[in-house]
Amino acid sequence: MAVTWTSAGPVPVFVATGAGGAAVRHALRAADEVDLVRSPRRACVLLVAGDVPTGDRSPLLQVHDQVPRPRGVVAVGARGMPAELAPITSSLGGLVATILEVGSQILVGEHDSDDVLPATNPVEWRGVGPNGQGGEGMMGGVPYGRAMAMTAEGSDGLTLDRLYLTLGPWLPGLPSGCRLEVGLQGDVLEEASVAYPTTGPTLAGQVRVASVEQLRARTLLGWLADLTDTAGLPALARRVSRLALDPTPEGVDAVRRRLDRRWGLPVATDGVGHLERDDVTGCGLGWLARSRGVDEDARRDDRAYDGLELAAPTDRGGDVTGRWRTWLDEAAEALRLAEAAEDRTTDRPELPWGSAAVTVEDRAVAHAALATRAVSGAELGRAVLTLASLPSACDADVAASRAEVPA
Amino acid sequence: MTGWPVDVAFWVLAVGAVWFGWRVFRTDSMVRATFALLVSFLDVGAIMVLLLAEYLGVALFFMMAVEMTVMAIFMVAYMMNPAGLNPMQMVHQPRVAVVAGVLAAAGLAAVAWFADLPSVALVAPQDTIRELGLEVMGESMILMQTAGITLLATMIGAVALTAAHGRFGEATSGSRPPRLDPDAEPVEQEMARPDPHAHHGGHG
Amino acid sequence: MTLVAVLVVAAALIGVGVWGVLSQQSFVMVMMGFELALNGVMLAAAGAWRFAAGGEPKGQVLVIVALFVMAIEAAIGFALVVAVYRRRQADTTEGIATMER
Amino acid sequence: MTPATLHPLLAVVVGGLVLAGGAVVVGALDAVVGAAVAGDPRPATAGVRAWRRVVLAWRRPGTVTERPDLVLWVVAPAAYVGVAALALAVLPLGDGIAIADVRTGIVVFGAVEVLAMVAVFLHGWAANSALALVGAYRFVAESLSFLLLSMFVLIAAALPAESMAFGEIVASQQGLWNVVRQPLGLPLFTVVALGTTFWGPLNLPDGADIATGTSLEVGGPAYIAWQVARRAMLAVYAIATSVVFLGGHLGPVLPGPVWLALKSVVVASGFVWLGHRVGRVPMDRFVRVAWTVLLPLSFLHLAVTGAVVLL
Repeated sequence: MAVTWTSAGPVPVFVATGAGGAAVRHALRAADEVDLVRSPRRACVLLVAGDVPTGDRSPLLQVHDQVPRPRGVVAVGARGMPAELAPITSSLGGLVATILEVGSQILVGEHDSDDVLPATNPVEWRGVGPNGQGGEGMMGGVPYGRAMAMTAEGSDGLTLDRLYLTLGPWLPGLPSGCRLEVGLQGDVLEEASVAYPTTGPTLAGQVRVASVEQLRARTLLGWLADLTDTAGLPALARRVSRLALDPTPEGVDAVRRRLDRRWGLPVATDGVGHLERDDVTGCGLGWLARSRGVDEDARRDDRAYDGLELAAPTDRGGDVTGRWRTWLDEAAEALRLAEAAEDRTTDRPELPWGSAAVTVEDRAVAHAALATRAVSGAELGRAVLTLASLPSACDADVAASRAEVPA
Repeated sequence: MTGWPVDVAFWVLAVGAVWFGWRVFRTDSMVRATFALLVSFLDVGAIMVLLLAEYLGVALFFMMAVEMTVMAIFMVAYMMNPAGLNPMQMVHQPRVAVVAGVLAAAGLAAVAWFADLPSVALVAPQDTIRELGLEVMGESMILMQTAGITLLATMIGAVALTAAHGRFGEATSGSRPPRLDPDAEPVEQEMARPDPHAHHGGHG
Repeated sequence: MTLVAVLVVAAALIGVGVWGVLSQQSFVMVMMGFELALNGVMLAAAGAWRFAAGGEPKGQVLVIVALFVMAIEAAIGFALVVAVYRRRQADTTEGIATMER
Repeated sequence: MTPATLHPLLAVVVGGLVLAGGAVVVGALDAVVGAAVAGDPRPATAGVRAWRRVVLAWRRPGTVTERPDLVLWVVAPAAYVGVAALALAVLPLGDGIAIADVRTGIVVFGAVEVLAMVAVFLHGWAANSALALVGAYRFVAESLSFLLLSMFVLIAAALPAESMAFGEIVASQQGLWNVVRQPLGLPLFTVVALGTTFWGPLNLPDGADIATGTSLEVGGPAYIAWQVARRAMLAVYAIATSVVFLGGHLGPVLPGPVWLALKSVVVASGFVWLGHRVGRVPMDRFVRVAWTVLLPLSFLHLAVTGAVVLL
């Protein structure tokens, strides 16, 4: 009985998406047999997809130990997995079947993954100070990894507790690999600092225009799916994820009709995370500049695009709504271009996340600077939504396109 | 309402009210303290329902639940150690306080016990709420209006007290931060003034 | 359930409240003591209304007045806490002899 | 209609059945409507999947954080269900059928909303976790902003009935339902319903942006309990909306409880549909709109209703 029940799922999965693992997230979100959960506490399986940067391995181990036992670890296309974890590896095609199998074994207690971090505190709950709390005087500091609040001047003129936290790199809702360091007073970010991964996928050499444009549509729709989910619309996010895996012009129109209505997604995103035109120009993030009507587009000078009639960018306003409207515009246009491009090729493509001429490091620095500006002083929810509207190349499904590119 | 179930309920609620009232001052967690006080209020509200002052009892429920939640937030905001994870003593003159408390309770209870209290049974138990409404909207109208004005004055006073800027400049101008040692003189320097324009870059 | 029983319970609540007010250092905890005492006052008033006044509506109005007092005490109390905290970064009663700066 | 009260034992059975059944119906509606909105390939099986999700999560272990306030953590979902049951008790479920149709019905209902705020705050506080506490703060701010709306809307409904009892409020709609007579009431009460159950656009304390906030550290049976409690509360609000605005058990031919059930399912479907179509309102925007737009609207609503009753 138990096995028949469990073997059909849905299995709760916490997805830790590294660079280039976005397609896995969308495939699982669209699948009936799997539930994407936003807290490792409710997961059964920890799924690692994409590349795990060196600095993100130790947080990944913490996430692993937060999944209640018995638990399982599955990896898809993951490079740089911490040596402590022994994942079951799977291909994207057989992933759902693997998860169902692991999930049912876990539920009958036949599969488990041991704790990898020491279960005991290195020191018991005592430290510096008259009451053993560590930090300064009565409060503050990070004794033994536990953040303690310390009073600090707030924007309302009261000197109340400020708690220093790092959100990410595995927090669902933040772009892949993105870290948000905050000094929180209540739910206001009195201090904020955003960091994006300085490594990431890129396309090099001669590539087909149609591939690049397909990649653009998939990437932008994938970003929209994640944003929709974070904005509290999980059902619509499933629809958008399904579309991101297999984009069609009709699908883009259908999604636009459902999301872009007065009482739809704009309720969550209007007026959130405003960016000025100066902020977004010259950062190497072409789509972001175009969302403010700045024509920063390598395709303009690319002879491969001659005669394809690129539309002029429209200023969609600097808030999150403007950004996802730009994604929908560009995804629709990309599908048209992919259709019209036939077998043209280019060696200096305008990638979905920005010009290939800008290095990953430079883009990460500029990206982090403007994201930090956009979230400083904001309410936490607005900050997270703002970052969800500023994803990076790591949230793109490059692996799939690379396969299509002729050598 | 009469009969033994009412008596049992009364005593359970009465013991609960006093016990939770006592727990307020005996717990390290400020949130537990606040909500212990709330439970004490809920018990008294339920006793009022037993006393057939239903409206008052239920009104006490929601009024106190709001007030105690706000109080809990204040506790978390202003106390150094709101969860009580590092137990600390925040009391003074404990003996005097205990003696005063016991004397107050004993004195009042003695009055209740020995005084010759009048006994007039409830005239119209089914009309207690209607009568209250007519009273409030009739003879006691002037009282309610006075209370309304007083509450308005309270609101204005509260805003004036809490405002960061007043007619005479910053609320904190000239104030000196305290030393951790309670007996020491305050530090002879002005507190850093909050910059109201700092950290507002990203507001949408 | 008699008038004496209700009044004894009310007296106990007032006693605990007085103890709290006198012994606590934290401003908000002192307010809690006041509220607990007022809780006893309201209970006594409700008991007297029920058993000694024959349900005279003015007895219920007395309880409402106690509720008003509590609301005003809370509002002004919280405002004072904010004002004191703004100036001293502490919410204890120690060392507050004056509201001057 | 006289205020009616069921036998205590029967009341417990009826109350439990309505709460549990309501939670199941809301859960199924949520899954099916969600599948339809998502365009899932097999929307018909969504209800079954939702049920299986509950069973599987129930078999997972509970979780515990470092130094949580365990007592309050356990009390919170229990208190939330408890106040939902209290709200259900004062609602008439048929002509002369109510668990306790007390004279102070709308005041009890107001108390329920406030105590629900306490329960959600405790749920976030007790976990000893930063984002859970942010969720708790959020709910207090959100709740304080919509609580007054609820009181004004319910008082307006009580005016034509000349009673605070829900039974009389239903009886007063014999000729004309309140949804027509008091057009602002239903939309305002919908805000209260979605707020108290932190559903859809008003799911601020358990929002996806703070990794499900007060529920962040909760897993296994405790999480199921919390979600069932929310759904039971939404079911109670659907019943309350039917009672206050759609004439409750009034209706021809069919027996009263059936009418009430039908109306409540329609209302619950509406709530659930809104949850899947409207994005989550930013915290500060909701507070601003609640105090500057909705609260004056509810004043107006009450004043107009009062004037109409007097005329």
